[in-house]
Amino acid sequence: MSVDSSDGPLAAVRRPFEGPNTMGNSPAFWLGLAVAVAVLAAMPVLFGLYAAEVGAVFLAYALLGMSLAFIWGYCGILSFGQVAFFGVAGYAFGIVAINVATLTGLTVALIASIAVSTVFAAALGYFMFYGGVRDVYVTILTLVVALVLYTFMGQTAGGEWAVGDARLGGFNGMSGVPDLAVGVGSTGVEIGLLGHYYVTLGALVATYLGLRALVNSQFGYAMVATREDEDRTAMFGYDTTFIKLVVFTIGGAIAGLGGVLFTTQNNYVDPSVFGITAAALPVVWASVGGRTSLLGTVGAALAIQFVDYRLALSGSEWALVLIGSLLVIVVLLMPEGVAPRLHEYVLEYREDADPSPVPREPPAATEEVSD
Amino acid sequence: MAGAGLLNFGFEFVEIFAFIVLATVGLAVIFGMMGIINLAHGEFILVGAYATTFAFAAGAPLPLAMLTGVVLTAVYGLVLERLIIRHLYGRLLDSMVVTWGISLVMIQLTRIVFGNTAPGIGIPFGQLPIVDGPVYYLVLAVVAVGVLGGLYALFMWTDFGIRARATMQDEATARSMGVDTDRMYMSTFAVGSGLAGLAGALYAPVMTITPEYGTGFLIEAFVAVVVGGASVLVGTVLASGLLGTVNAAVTNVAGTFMGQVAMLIAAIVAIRLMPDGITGLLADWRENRGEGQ
Amino acid sequence: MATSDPSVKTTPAVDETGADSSRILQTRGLRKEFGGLTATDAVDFTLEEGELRCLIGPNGAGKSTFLNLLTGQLAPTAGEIYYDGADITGLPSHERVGRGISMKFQVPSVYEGLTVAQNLRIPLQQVVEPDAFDARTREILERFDLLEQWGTVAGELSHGQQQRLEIGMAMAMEPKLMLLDEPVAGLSIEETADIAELLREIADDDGVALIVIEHDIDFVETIADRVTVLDGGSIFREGPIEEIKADPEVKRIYLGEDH
Amino acid sequence: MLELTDLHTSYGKTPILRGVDVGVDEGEIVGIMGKNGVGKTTLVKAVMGLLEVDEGRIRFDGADVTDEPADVRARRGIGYIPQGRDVFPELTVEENLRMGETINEGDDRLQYEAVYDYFPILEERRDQEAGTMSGGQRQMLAIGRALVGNPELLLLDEPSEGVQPSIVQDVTRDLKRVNEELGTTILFVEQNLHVVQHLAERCYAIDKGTIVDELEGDRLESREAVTEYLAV
Amino acid sequence: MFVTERSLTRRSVLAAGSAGSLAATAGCVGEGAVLGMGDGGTNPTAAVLEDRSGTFALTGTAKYRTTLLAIEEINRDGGFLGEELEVFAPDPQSDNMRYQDLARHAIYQEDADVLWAGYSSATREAIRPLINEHEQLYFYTTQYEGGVCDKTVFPLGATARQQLGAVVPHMIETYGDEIYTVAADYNFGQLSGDWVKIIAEEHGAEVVGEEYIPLEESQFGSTINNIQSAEPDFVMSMLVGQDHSAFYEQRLASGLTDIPVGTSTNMAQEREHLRIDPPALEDVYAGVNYMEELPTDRNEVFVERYYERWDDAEYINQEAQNNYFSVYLYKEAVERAGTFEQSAVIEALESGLEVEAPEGEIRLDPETHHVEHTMRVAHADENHDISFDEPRTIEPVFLQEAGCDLTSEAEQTQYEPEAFYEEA
Repeated sequence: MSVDSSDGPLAAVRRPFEGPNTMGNSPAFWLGLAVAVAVLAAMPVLFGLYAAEVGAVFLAYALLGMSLAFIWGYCGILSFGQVAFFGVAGYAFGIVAINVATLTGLTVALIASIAVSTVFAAALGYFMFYGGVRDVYVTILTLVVALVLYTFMGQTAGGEWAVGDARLGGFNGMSGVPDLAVGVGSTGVEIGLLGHYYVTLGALVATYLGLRALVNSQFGYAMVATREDEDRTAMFGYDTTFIKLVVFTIGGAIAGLGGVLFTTQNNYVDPSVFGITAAALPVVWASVGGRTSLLGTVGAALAIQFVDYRLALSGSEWALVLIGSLLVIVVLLMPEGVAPRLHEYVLEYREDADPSPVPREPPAATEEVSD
Repeated sequence: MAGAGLLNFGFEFVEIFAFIVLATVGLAVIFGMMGIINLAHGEFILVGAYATTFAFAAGAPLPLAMLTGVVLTAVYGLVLERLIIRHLYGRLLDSMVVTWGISLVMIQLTRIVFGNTAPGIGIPFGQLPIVDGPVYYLVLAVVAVGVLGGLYALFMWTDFGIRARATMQDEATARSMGVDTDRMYMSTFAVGSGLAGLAGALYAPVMTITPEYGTGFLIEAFVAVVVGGASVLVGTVLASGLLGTVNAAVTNVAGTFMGQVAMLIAAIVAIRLMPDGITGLLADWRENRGEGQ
Repeated sequence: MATSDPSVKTTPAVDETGADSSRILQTRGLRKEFGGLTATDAVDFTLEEGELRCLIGPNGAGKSTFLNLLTGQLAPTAGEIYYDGADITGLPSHERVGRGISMKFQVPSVYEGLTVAQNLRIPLQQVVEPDAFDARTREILERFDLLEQWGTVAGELSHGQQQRLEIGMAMAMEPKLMLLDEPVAGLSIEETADIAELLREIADDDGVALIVIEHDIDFVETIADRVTVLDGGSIFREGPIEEIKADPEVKRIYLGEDH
Repeated sequence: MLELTDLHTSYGKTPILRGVDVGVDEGEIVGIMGKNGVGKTTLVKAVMGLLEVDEGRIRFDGADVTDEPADVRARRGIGYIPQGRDVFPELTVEENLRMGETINEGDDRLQYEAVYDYFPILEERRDQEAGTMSGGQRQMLAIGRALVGNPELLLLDEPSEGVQPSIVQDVTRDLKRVNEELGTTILFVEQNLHVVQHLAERCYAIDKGTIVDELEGDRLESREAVTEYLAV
Repeated sequence: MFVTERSLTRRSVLAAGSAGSLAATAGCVGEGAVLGMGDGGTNPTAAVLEDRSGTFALTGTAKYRTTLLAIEEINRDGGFLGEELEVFAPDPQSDNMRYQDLARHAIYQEDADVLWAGYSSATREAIRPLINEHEQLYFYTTQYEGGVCDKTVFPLGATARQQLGAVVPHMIETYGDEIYTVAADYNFGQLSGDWVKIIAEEHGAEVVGEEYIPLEESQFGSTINNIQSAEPDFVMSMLVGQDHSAFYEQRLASGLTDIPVGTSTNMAQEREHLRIDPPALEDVYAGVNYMEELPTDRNEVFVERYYERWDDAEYINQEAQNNYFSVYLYKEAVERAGTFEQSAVIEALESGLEVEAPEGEIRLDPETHHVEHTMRVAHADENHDISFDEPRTIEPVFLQEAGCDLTSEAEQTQYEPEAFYEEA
């Protein structure tokens, strides 16, 4: 909103990232976010390479979750097949990278794989939205697309299913996917274990800030308006079908980015990324964390995967029971998710703390903390 | 040879059609009548299968064992509806998320309680001449048609059916006509659950029963419900017919795998061409013909 | 002018070019059928720039259908719509809006989940630069007496406030033609008077042409330049309010008098 | 028979009814007239139990029914005819009528065939889907459907809405006949002058969520007195 | 479920502590590198990643249990080099992503000296990049398609060549030379199908029909029709998993039991002959290196000890036996090496070790890291009673022919038959 000089020069920097479409627009919030990022950045230093390796996988999941929160929470499109873009990008990277494992080749692979997932999302989005597919039918259609990929990739074991040197590998998956690298010719960097963690963290933070800026931009308002009431928004001169297509495509690109980072971390990708369990995970994160909160979904993705991981380490057979119950309880008690609920508490607390509130007075930007 | 080939195709179609119909009806009733997408549908089927197989192992004759499966699943559905599902009416997407959670819990609890396998039931009735398939498949097909007929009778001819349809069309008015709509939802959900249990019971002899048994039904069921659209019976029949034909035809020519892929792709195309399902298309068509208001 | 004798059923002479510059809106032979039912039939309608026209008629006379045809939410079965000198019959809704047609729905349909300021931002960013958002928002909210509610979630506003917000949102598009469907339904007497004054202002000061569907004849009397009576999907009468009120036929079909 | 005291309801935070007091005696035909959006439909829905009441009580046949759900009130003998075209569109005419049986499972219910006596057109169309009939026919169906339960009190929400004037007259006549022959008490809300003047024995005027007047006899017959409260 | 007292001790306390504090950050602080994650040093650790839930729990549970049994036995009898081997044994839930996480944890946090992990080839391939990167000693014990030639991996299960090499010739000899292959539609099944063709060719027989079935398919109507119209002398079944076991019930119901079935996958792994009512598996012949029913004294002792330790156990499958003997193989190697240091242990394993397994004498082939198994053909009669023919030793010849020699060259490849046999 308006540049309010009271926060000094930092306010101008913050400005593009703030607005009523995101929770957390106060200095306190940004400070908290900076601390959280710093803590994440310190993980490998504190806990060694292990934390970097495991953490990078979780962060790649978080990107996947964020892509869904973006399209579902901000534009009302629930894609149950977000993993399709995640997996397709992973496979695409593998195919290009295995064939040309040079610095240039790997750079091309990175770009190509994200391009493939983007184009795939755009094509699917065009197919759906311009065909009048809406609501729950979008959800099921995207799920079916993921399942088709699952079924199809599962039987590509034979040698005839190869692109150049890259074997698709059927259920055994595609192994030998090289690490990430960026460069041209002989100049560039190969990104090692530790580097990969920071690249993933950087990608996550950059995507988050990028999406924040986007949802607080004019386009962001158009998205939110489309989510709230598509017909009405068309009456204000917006081409809502196109808006949905763009949002869906961006979501596919982000999921694809997550998929590349995931695949290069594991040096491996297999059809289970398209399976129904994998497909449900982003929906779970967004539901629990709060789909209208990008950070809430990221937090939920990290927390749920971490708890799940700890439960698996403990060898407990109750892990899935716990996760499932958690999901049921959260959705029943907090339909909007954890982060928006916390946000409300924070607002209430602040109002209580300030006995003479001038409630949300124009036009000074609302000060609130959350996430 | 052509005759035998045609016969084989026919038999295969019957088999797949029956499977899709039985896998779908329970889900279709719950989705079509109540607007709940039940991702735990497969696990309702699982309840039916486990109840059947354990009742059978305990010495009950097969028909009685199957009946046990149906009844227990209906009761189970009733309990779940009261505890959880009733909070989700009008929250379509939430209902998907919550029922997926339920499905996770049920699969794992089944595993913890019953282990990874359950006792098997042999396929009854022996084999058919000429096409050499089990007679039981024809029985399944007959039951599938019977279920459709029964549902038709239930919803079209009985007071319960009229009230259920009225509730679905206009809850407030139905309530003002003295219908206890809460109870309608409850019993409709129980009927849907019972039908899921029936699928589980009927396929208990054919498919190996494991905690993941239900997932084997899920995809066909979903795809058929969505392709079929909101009208439960017509939608189920048409979608099962369409998908069954595609699957059987392609399987016959290019193998099981291609059959499955072809069916899923047919579903994608169908949803794209008919965003409100087959019955949505029918309704439009009828309206265009000037029968609508 | 459309007609000189308002007591006679009018079929305005159709301009051959279809584009008289003083006419903001003109329809020719507009018809809409649903299934077998004709909701709007052969409507020839003209509206001058800056005119405030009220549309009255019994329930089912085709008023809402007519409005929906104008906004593009419905496609006509036959006939043309000219707006500001151009044929817009085939244009999709959002493009008509872009040309300056703005609509307020019958049921207040603000974005209930968004704040008042956010609500306004959605139309505003279609027409003004980001720098001007705050100033324009403040201006509109002041005019519609909603400044206090700047940060209030629209779903929490009173009925009357929602109506005002919605008219404000329509005005934010800087329209040349505004269509309103029952803007005072359910409002208190004071609120109704406020809206009446606002609409007059919009017509007189902003030069926006308005078409208002309204049942409340008192309200119609306060605001309308002219009145069009629809019945059975066609234009039944057109003229100044006094003449319409005095017309025995209008009394018969609309006042529900004995016959 | 029916007594509403100080009834308040709201939509979200917006008050709709702001203290309504209405009484109806057995066998009476009472109208409530008012313009669009003054709370008429809300009032009927509140009596039927389809809306929550913020404040005030509803008594029917001596019992306080304020907190009872609609289906229980229906079985107590309140019949409801929703606004305009609210029949079950995908049920046939006969199925719609049979829905009436659920209201009243006792012996005193009407056989749905008896309704055909009042509305012969319905018999002709018994197997047609209700959604495909004209507004007037649907209005008759809605009335017939409520009659099957043989209610003590019939609530009507704007029976004239979306109906041709000639049909409005028919409906008015039929309702009077029902009242006379079956002894059904009738409470209706309306903004149509004809219905108000020809059907009601007594009429309340409602505006801005409160009862502002009560008309009977001469005043009810006077056009001026009545139009004061109506939209036109 | 905490698996043993031993594994319960330290780790479960840690796990409980950190799972309690759900916050992601708080959880990690318990066991960091800088913050003194004190796992290195003390006792040697084995990581046992076997499924106790999910699709592969049916076989994984027994694999897990026999591994524990062997380790406990050795620990009791003086240990590995005099030390007790600790066990890290979470449940990977048949989920490949989870396997990757857990393998990482085993390597980094548990400093695992040796790893047993996974049932399916897909699982093995999912963790092999990690194994290779960290040069982790890894025992993969499932019977599999064969061809893995990898310096730190020891695929000890019988290969398709070994299992099919036992059963296919036997079937051709007994029933005739027309074969119909039905196999699971994924890597293992497709390669096994290739092997059937190769072995058939070697024995002058012919594959008259082939069909690959998606893993989740449980309807075999069209397959059975096709078999019936092809009229083969016998069927070779490489069906896998519980959905596929419905094939046998449908085989019975369709009257296909008059055509015998040879298999490399059924009975010995998922005990179809016990799970499915007779006579659905009548005249099914399995090429196996082990089945619980094996009537040898050595095996009977093993079976008895197993059920004593796990009184609710259901069956010892072939792979579970492989896990069991491989623990003893590991002990031998550690003792020969005199250290737990992995490269030294691998070197010791490559010195031509032999151990007494329940199936009989087995020898580890140094060049290929595979095992010379004692193979048998197991036959199920109409009551599903099992009988065995004469045992024979089959070497892992394929990799030898392919030129895999890990003692001289540290490869990380998987060879496939199609590169070497034109029949494939």
